[in-house]
Amino acid sequence: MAMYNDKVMDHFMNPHNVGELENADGSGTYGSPVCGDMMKIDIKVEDDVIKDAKFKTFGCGSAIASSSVATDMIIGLTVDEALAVTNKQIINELGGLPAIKIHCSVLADHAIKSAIYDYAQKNGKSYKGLEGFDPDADEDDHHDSCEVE
Amino acid sequence: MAMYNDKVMDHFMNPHNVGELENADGSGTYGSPVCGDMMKIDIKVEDDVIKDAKFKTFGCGSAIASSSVATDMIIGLTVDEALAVTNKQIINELGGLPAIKIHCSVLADHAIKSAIYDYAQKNGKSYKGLEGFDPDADEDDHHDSCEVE
Amino acid sequence: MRQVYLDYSATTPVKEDVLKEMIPYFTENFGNPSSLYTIGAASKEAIEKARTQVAKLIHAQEKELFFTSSGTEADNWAVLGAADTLKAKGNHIITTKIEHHAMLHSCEYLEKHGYEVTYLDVKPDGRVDPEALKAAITDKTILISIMFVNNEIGTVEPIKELAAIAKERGILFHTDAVQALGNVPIDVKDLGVDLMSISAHKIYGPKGIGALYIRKGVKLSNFIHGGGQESKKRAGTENLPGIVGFGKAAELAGENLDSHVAKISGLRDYFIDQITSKIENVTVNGSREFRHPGNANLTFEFIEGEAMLLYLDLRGIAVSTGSACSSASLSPSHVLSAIGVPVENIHGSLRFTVGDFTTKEDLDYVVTELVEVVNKLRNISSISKT
Amino acid sequence: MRQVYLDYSATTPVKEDVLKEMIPYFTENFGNPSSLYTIGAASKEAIEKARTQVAKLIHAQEKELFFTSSGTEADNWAVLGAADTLKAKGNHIITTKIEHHAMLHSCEYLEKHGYEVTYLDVKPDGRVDPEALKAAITDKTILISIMFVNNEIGTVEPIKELAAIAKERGILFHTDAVQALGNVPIDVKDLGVDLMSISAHKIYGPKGIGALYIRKGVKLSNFIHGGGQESKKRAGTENLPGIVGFGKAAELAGENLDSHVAKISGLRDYFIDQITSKIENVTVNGSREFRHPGNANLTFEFIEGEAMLLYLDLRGIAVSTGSACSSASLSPSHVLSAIGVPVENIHGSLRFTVGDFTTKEDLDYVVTELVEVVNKLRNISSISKT
Ligand SMILES: Cc1ncc(COP(=O)(O)O)c(C=O)c1O
Ligand SMILES: Cc1ncc(COP(=O)(O)O)c(C=O)c1O
Ligand code: FES
Ligand code: FES
Repeated sequence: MAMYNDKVMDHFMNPHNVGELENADGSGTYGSPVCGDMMKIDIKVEDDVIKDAKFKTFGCGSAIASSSVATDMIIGLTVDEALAVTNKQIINELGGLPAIKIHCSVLADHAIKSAIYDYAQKNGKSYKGLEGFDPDADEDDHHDSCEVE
Repeated sequence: MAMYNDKVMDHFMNPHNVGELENADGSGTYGSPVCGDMMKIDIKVEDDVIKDAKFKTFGCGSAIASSSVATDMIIGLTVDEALAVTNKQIINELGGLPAIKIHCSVLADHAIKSAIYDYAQKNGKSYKGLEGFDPDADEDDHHDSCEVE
Repeated sequence: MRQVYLDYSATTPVKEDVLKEMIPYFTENFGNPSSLYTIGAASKEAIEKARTQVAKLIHAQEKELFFTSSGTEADNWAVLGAADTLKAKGNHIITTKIEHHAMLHSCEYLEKHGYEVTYLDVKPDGRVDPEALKAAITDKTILISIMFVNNEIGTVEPIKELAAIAKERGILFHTDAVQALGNVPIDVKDLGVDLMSISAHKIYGPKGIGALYIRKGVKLSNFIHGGGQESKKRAGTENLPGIVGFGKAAELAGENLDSHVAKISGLRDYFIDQITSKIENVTVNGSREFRHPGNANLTFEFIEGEAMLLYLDLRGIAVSTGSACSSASLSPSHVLSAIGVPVENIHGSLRFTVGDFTTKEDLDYVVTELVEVVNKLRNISSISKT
Repeated sequence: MRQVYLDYSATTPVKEDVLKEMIPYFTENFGNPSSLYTIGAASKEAIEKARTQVAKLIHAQEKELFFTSSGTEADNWAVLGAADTLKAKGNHIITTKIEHHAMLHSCEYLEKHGYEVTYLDVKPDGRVDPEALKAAITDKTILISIMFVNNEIGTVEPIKELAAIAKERGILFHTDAVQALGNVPIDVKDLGVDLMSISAHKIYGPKGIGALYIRKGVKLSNFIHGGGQESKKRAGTENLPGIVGFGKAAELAGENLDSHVAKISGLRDYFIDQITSKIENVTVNGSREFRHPGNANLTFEFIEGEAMLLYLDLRGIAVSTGSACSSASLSPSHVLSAIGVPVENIHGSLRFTVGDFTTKEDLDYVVTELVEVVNKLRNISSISKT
């Protein structure tokens, strides 16, 4: 299984933060089963800091590992900091992904934004990092890449 | 060396009647070095019976074996009988030849005819078996087959 | 940890008896079969013996069988060779949507070179409808190529019936029998096919050796040009040990056909019963009746195949999946698509193939582990109902 | 009886170290390299290791090397692939009269499909005249293919110079290096070639495995279509043990190149000296200077090659001949014809190739036996002067 490195395999085999949050402050879903990957992230926010995050993912090994590491990464960050998390950072944190699997980390990055977007909508907040972010438009984008890649 | 059977190999390894006859009564050459096979047969004829025959052959294993067995076959035959020897009989006597090597036995059969033709010419004789036989015309024929086969 | 290989349709290990036959041809009996001297002639003899062994397994004559480097090469030769030979007669080829890529990509190549290809739909059970074939034939049809047994869902196609349709219309008929060999009885004469591809590594022979059956009298352009090997029809110094291995493997496959089929179909049925009774939301893809004896292609809803495959691998279990996520092109199985499996279900499909070295204990182990894996992944899944 | 194999250019035995590396990949490590699970990934790794080993021998990058089923397939791929890729640019191909049949018959196939081929003459020593190449180039020339080392007379062609001419004119350059590999130093970058064919069974590796070097940036249509193996450039389940064996053989060939060349060229020269001093009317065919280190191609006047070959075989000695009588087509060696050897002398030609397992004692034995054989056959011969 030379495909994934040990860190990825670790997160894949024993993913952190699996589940759903009751009374989540924000919740975002990204991807589609048709594409083979769909991720849902719930967040708990207090004083603009992400106190907890949980995920559920339908997807491949790297989608699950990305979800696990991404939720790990944002817990304890301010919302602004969480919005600044890029899929590149997620990949770095995982110690790298196979080229063909990069898109699975994009998924995590977008699911986080979606969850924060939901939180912002519900609480009438606005964040710089959400400017120009449209969860539905992006969904199309991802759909495209699911066909093309 | 599954190519040739044991009988062919025997005649090839230890060919009978190799050489030339001093004061041959008839001598015939057939084939051409360009074709890779040339056979010379000398015969000694007494009372219309072939008393001795010798050959020299430039050619492949089956050409040498055919020469050996063909000379064996005609020694002791009358000239008419010798003229009746076909390449098919030579092949039978050898216990068969690979399809691609059949033409080497034709060679022996023609060389015998050439030698008898020479004998007939020298002694003003004529044989039924020589009717229509022209050593030179045939030489062309064989040349053709040397290109085509 | 127990190691359970359940991917016999991908490839098989070489049986010890097969390898034993091959070994001398690497070192001592290494002569070039085209050479006239003794060790060359011995190699030639070994090849002819193997040809007899393989020909016997499909009831062909020796001189109708030509060794190639793989089933893939045999497929390429059949379709590209026929297209070239018959181009004056027409430019239309009929095949199916569920063929192996060796056939599909060869056809796509031909489409770029002036040929037209009809890719027949199949019924939901994976079988070609003979009426659909009849309807697709035109005046320009020069070749019909339909696989004998599908590699993903194991469906056995009605080749005899389809070949008869081709024959009636005077059209050349090829079948890719790579998955059929050793798993269903094959009699080329009875089937009435003109061309047939087979491969050694699916029947416990070595990788890198296959063959094309060309019915006596059928004209086919050469595909690999060069030396006079294989009666001047397929050039290249022969893969001598590979051919010898193919021969031995074919001999064993012939001897064991009945017991092999009985054994692996029994195990496969047991496995499907266990899985479907212990796991919910599982479906079997493809015909149950007309099926490769070792094939179980199952969809586990709500979860993705690559993840399952890797979890199983960590437990020593080797299987394959039709999931897009596991393919280099990220496109889901074209076979499962063709039989109408929804894309999200294709992602959750696994192919298990049972083989000669599989035991009931192996399968019990797999069932136990699979229950755990499916539960765990469904627990993680965002679309699971459970 | 002593057995002396002197036909290393026809094929070589697999070295024990090579076979040892291969064995596990038949039985235990048999996974399909395309499979994701552990034993599949292990096979993939083994292939990539072999790719590194082979690439190193020719100083190529790993991703420039694609495994094929033989040198023949590599030759076919190069010329048919280039013809297809570049057909919009032109339809003219230049090669030589002394190429292997893998190239010549591929070119003949192209001639039947709208291409024009120039077959360059060679000089009496077997070498291509660079000026002749320049003169043959037209606006329509899309490929130049000239072999590195000739298989019959061992002539080493001035590839670097010829490739430079191609490059200057922006024309793709292929070389068939099947006989060069392991016998002359090869550096694809330094040579400046775009495509190069090689084969394992000429360097003590297994039969049925070869490779095509495709310089980075060169576009070439696929030849065998199907699965995504070999970076989607050459389909078919990989001949895993074959590839592993090729890798090991290449590694050994690289390590031993200098000593191998020194040893076999020394033996070969000794052999030629002995023969020419002990037998009259013998000529050496082809350049003495630019020559495969193990090759001695000799003409024994007045006698025929097949007969010599068989007599030698009975004495345990394996050699080959350019005689028409030994070929399936009964046509004399096109290579010896091309260098101007008279047809009757071609019939009397033998090729001896010395290899790693040849000893001086072997050669002394061959010399003794050969003297006897030549005498005996000249004694039988109808055209012998002696
Ligand atoms: C149905 C089918 N056709 C063709 C092939 C290709 O054969 P090979 O692996 O020998 O190239 C395979 C297996 O890979 C197959 O399953
Ligand atoms: C110069 C040359 N090219 C090509 C080939 C063909 O290679 P293979 O035997 O691997 O098909 C050979 C050997 O047979 C050869 O000597
Ligand atoms: S989820 Fe499909 S490739 Fe990762
Ligand atoms: S003499 Fe040339 S084939 Fe017999």
